Amino acid sequence: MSTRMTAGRRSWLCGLIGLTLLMSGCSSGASSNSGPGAGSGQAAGSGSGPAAGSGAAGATVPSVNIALGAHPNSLDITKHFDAVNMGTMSLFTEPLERIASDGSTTPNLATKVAEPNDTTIVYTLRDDATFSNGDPLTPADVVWTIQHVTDAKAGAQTSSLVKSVASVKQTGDNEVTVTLSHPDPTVRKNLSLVALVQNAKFAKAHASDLGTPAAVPVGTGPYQVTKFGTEAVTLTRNPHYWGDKPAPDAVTISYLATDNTAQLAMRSGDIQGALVNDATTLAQWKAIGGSTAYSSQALLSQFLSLDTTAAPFDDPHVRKAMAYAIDRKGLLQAAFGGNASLLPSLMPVGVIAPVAPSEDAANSFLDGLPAYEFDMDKAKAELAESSHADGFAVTIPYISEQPWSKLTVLNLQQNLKPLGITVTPKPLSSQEWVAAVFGHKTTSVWPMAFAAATPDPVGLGRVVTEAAMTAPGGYNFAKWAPADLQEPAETLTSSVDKAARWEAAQKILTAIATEVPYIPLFQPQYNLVLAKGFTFAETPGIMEVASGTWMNELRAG
Amino acid sequence: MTAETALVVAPARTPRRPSVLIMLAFTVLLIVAVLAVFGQWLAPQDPTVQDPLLSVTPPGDGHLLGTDQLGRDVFSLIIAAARSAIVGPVCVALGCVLIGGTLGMVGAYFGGVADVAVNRFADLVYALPALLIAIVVIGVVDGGYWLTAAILIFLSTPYQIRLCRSVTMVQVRLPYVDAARTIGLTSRRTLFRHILPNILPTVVATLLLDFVAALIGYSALAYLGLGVQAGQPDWGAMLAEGQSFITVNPWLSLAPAIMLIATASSVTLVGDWLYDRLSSKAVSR
Amino acid sequence: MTTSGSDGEDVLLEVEGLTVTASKPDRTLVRDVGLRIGPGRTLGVVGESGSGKSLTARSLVGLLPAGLHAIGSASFQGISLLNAPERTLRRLRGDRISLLLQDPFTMLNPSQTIGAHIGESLPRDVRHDRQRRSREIERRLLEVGLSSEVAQRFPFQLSGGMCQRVALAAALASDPDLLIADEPTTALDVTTQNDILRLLKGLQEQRGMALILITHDLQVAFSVCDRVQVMYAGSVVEQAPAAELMTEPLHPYSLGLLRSEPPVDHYVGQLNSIPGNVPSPDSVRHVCAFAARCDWAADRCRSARPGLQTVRAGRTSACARVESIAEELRAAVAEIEHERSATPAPPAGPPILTLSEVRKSFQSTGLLRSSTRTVALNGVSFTITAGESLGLVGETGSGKTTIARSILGLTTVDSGTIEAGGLDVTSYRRLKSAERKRARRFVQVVFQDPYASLNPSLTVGSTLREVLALRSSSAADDEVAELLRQVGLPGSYAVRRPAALSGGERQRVAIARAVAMRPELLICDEPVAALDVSAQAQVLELLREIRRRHGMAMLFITHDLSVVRQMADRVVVLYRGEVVESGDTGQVLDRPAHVYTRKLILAVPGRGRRPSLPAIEPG
Amino acid sequence: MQVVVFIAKRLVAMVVVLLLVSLLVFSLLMLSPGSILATLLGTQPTTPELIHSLEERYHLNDPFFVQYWNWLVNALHGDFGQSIQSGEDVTTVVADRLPVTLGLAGLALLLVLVIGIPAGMAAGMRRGKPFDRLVTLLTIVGMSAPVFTVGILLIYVFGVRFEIMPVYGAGEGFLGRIEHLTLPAVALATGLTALIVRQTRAATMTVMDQDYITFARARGLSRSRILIPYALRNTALPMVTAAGLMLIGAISGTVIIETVFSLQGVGSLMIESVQAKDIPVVQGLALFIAVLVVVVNLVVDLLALIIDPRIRLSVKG
Repeated sequence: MSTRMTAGRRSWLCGLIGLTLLMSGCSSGASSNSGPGAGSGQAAGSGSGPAAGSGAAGATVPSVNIALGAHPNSLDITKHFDAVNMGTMSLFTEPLERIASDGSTTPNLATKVAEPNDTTIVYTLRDDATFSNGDPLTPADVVWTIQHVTDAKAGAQTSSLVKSVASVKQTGDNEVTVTLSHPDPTVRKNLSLVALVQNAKFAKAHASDLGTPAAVPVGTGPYQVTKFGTEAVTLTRNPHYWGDKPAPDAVTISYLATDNTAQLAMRSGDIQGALVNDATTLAQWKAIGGSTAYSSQALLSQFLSLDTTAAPFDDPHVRKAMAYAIDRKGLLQAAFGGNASLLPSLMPVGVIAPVAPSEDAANSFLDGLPAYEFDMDKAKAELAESSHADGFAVTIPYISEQPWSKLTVLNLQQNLKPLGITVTPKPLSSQEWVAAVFGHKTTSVWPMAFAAATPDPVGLGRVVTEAAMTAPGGYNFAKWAPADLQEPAETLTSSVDKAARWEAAQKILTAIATEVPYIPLFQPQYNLVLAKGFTFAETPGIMEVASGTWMNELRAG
Repeated sequence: MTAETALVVAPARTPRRPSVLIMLAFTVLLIVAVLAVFGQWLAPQDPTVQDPLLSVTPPGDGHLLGTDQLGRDVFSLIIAAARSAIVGPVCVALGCVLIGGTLGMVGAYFGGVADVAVNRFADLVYALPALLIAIVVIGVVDGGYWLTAAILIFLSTPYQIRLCRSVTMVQVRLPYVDAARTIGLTSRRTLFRHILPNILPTVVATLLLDFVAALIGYSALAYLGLGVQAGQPDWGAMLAEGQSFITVNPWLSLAPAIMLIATASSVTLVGDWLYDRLSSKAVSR
Repeated sequence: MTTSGSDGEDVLLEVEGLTVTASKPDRTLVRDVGLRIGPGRTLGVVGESGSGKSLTARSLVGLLPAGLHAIGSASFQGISLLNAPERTLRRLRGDRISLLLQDPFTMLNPSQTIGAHIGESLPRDVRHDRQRRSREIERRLLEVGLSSEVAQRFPFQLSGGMCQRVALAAALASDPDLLIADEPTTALDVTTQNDILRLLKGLQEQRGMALILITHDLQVAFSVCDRVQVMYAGSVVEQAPAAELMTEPLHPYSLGLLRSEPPVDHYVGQLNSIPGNVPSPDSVRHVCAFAARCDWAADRCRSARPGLQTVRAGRTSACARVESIAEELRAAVAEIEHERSATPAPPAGPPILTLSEVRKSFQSTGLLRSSTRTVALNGVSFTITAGESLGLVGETGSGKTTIARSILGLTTVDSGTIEAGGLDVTSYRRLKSAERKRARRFVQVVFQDPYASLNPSLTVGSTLREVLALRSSSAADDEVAELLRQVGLPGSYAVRRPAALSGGERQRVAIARAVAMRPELLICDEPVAALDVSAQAQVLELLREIRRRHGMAMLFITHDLSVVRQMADRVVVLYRGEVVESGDTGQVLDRPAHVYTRKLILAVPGRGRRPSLPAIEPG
Repeated sequence: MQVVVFIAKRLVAMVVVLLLVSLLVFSLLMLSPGSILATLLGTQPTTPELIHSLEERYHLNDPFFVQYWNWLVNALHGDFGQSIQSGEDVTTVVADRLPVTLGLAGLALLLVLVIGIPAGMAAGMRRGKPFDRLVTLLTIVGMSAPVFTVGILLIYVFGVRFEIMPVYGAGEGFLGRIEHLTLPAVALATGLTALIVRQTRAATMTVMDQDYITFARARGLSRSRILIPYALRNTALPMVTAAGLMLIGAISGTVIIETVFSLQGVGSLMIESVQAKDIPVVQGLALFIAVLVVVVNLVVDLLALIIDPRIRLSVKG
């Protein structure tokens, strides 16, 4: 069912962060080299530029109201695991370590993290952290939290990310030891993402309704929740907070479903900041007097996958004809108002650059790949060469909450009509879309969007190796697994040799570009807008947004 | 919302000669009808031609009402969408009147278990927020344009049944029906030759009101993203799309809103007028 | 205060040149009507439907339906009534002039108690004192013959007669000087009608109140009023003291009305009637309205509209030839009395219809209550022999119509048997289709309401052709014309729709439809009850003729004893679903055995042409 | 007392309706594509273990009727379950959203009554006059205009063009709420007002044509006497019936209006929950709406008892 109700921001972010985690999930077993920061921040807008300096500034801000797309169903991460919720939860609960946008980690509630062997992680906790209810942080709280997020039996949505965790024990006054069932180079990062430490005593007392307005988890974060309503979450300072105080005394996260209403709210001064959902509206946001927009490339790929095992897309000419028939430049304007980039290959450059000799080398490689610029003559020619020269009929689904997919399908429908190809657009809600992806019930043409949490092309390996029909949660939507790519794929997922991995990545991307099982489309950016009188000390990256630390960068001025 | 309430409360007085207003309503209907049939040839530009680089522009050169998100001409889309606005509701209205009319007449004439069953069904549907049911059902079964028509017929037929049943009931009690029975006419002949012509005026008037109800239902569903295929020009869907761009090109949402209101009001006006005329004719024997 | 008229008599209300017009479309409904009544006097306004009598009454109290306007002058105790401001009228209404309407059931507010109806009309000081108020309500109820408990009841809990009494009490609550009663008894059963008329007359005399009684029934007017004025097609045609009009009408239309009433006390060989139909006021703007139907019409009648002229003191007439035909008119009235014919001998033959121990009850389910059963027929038995005409008499709810519908198979009785033409037709459903066809041909029916018994969407021709086609496969147009001719209509009527026909004409078509089947038994269910007096006689005479020609048997259902006298060989009297008396018409009507029959006969207005009302013991 | 019997009967019928509705919704949701699992899993990759535990926990593998029965038994104990999405009690979820919807509905109803009934009566009494013709035309437009078109026009005029009214959210505090809900309420009330005006006008016209009004006027009763115990009292019955039907119809309108104005009410909750296959919430809402409908009908019948002595007295026998 597709309705306007949830059209909007929530699912964009849902897709973003969900699939970010998805990619980090599939990078298990691979070495995680931190690459250069994904998307270096860039500020743009009509307001004054970002103020210099980092850390907490002296001046506090009485209260800010930030608009997000939709309200969280639950403030318990195991019940609702997505960007909206993460952003909100991170304001009052904290992880053991923080990850930056470049993949590096910094200590937080844990002052020291040691990995004595491949299957053991030892966290040493800070001794000055206090929960908002006054209880001091104890190892028991951390143990409970890790058990909570890894508890698959209880249906924790986070559990699959940290399934390698075998046991958690308190091993000292300030020490917690996590034992893994097998070596897993991603689990530490994943834990730092999902293990938002809660007060165990409170949580145990509210086992059944934890996360509801009646039992909002108690954390050690800079804020505490004073009201969890259907339209907003209100937070005030945690008086016991151990770290540097963020600028705002109070934060309200309002959930405004459409950019329109959010814009009107900012115009009237009701909100001071917003995460832009629909990039086409960025110009309107900027037009709000005194506002500043902050944009950053996301590590997100949006593309179409074509089922290479069934007619008509088992014919490479048909696939190429499809690729030629999409007016990607035009759609970039229509779907994003120009506030996004074309995706040169299946992965954005930020994802493959870490294994390349240099970012320039990566770029020049991508430039050399066969491109499929919008050209109906070529499309016609390709189709004429195929076994379906007279055309065919196909139903292409789109995700109703994601305009780019709808507009792409409509564009294909229009452009392919003269070639005798009848396209029937079929709306899917993102819920249906996700269900179909995980249930492996995708159709022959399928809109996809996924992103990498860590800048590493490890996901490419799975894209070409997974037997699509048998692996739930796999990514080989095109059902395309050429024999000669199996070895490079193996190299990509298991080797530590950067050069070999670069070669493998090139091989796979070249094959994808030639065979076109996937048609790369767009790489979006995320956009934060601050109202007049507010700036960021430093443009927050995607991880800062997800972890809520961006609040630390907020300045009045 | 429903044909019946509208009819029951319709003023049955003072036969009006077509006023300026009625002529205006007829004109609007004529225009919409012409657009529905010949729209694709009348549109100044091909409504399907996309120019994504010209995404959402206000009225300006070459685009009387600006463009939509894919750079299509809004004016031409409005014209092309007349078909979607008319065809489905016409089918719903016809289906409703045919099915509901037959069931209502037969129920009123024969009575019995079938009548009671149909009536209970009508009771149930009366007690339901019809549009809400349509939203749930169409959303859940992933219905297209024609399935939507079927569901709307299903949900609005009870009103038609009730109406036809009550007007037939009035006729059945009249001695001319008894007379037809006493001379030994078959039930079918009595129903269709004697009763039908006498309730036909009401039925025709309800047809128009059913159309309005269906138009409103269809467009509401389309506004919610249901029932109309993506890419098919449709006023309700355009309005929904345009709402996000109301500050950039208000016409993207205002134009379909105005068309919907004008069309629905005109049909209601004509239906009202027709009902007045027909019923006052019936009164002045 | 009263004013004196030109002749020195006290005048309470004087109306001159009253004309009522409708805008959209422009029509005149009442033209140039004059009227005068003195305090404590009674005036009857008599006319058929469309004569404008009710509109005249309504215009006097300023309650014309929307879209109608009155001009002319009407002076009530010196106050001009027409176009007076609503405030003036409201003060007059109730206090000085009151209006009583026809239908007792619709006249009262359904959601208000009887007491409230009377209470709200009482004078202000009484109204606001609870004790005086309830005492007064009790007194008023008593005055109209109702007990004080009635005050707590709602209108729907009362019978029609009781409602009319309540309405009367309410109308008189502020003790008006003039009461206008618009057909106050038409909707009532004949016995009740008599009671109400006596009450009305009694109250009028007691209070010394003036009364304008509007009615279509001359005998009703004679029984209550001092003076009567006759209206026709929107105009007054004659004014006279009641006693004089009865014996010496000075207008051919008045005579026509008198002659059209079938007498209750003897059989008449040839029923008199006025030929033709009532014209619309606008179509006779420049001629004598009655000229087209008048035996005495001359050229001068068709060249100008004659005005009302005084013939002699207290007598006016709108007949242009009144001087020359007055003698003839008087002679014609005298003739009515002597027009006695011997009752035709009833034919003797085998029974063709037998009802034995027929019972039927109806179940009514209210919104909330459990169902209640009403017994309509409680063991009714009678027979009709071939060629015989049987009158079925009874008041509302006596079960007459249920009997007709049972015989016709339109309803099925609970028990007992009905045998018609040798077939057991107790249940039509159980008949084989050939038998059912035979039964349908055996018995046909003419219904009461001429407006609804013909399908408005079919032409007269197609209605008749349909029947002919059922009887024989080849129905020709000339057969339709022949049928129409038989019922006295021109063949050209075949292409008309019922809407273009008058009530009497429609009833003729309905008769033609029934006759077309050549039934052996014709059921006439109150065939003339909804018709004007002049058309009544035409239709009755037509039915007699049809019966003579085809020799069919008749079941004649009516509440009107004079109709029974003229139409039936034998009479069956029904009372609450039971046969209380039956026998030859003459015997039953002249020497009634059952108390109910007696009561029916005594209640006939103008019975025996005695001007005063008979005293009847209630019960 | 027969009134008690009547209400008892109605309550029994109500239970039957509620059972039917819940069964219908339950089966509809079970039949629909997508799955509860997908909602439970969020956007995360699955493991067979996780799926198994979820299936176990939510009894997803039980036969249909067992699932329905479990739900029903719990519901009878007042436990409508927890939202699959949030884990909150369904009653709490609904209760959270209710104030906005009730505020919207209440404000709209107020507008309908305050404007609709007087306008309808006035028009009915001035039949054919310019005022009546104007009202008639307005009602035709009002009842023909789909609720969301009215909403969008209001948003454009008041929110975008002149920027004088808030057009999003439900507002804080009493005054804020009224300010925020005014436009949505006007949009919702437009069609309903048109209908009630038409009903009132027709009922008034019918009543004003009755003999008892003529008779009352003929007795010189005062204007107010004729207006209230005569005209209003007797038009009340058809109007109450119509108002009942309209209230039910208004539920659909609320859903759309909450969407148009991005209000977090019960209507938008319904849509969200249907989408997420949050069966306990949808079931709870469906029942809530069904109860509302049945209660409205019951109230209409009871009002009819009060208004119309014919019905009332036949109850007493």
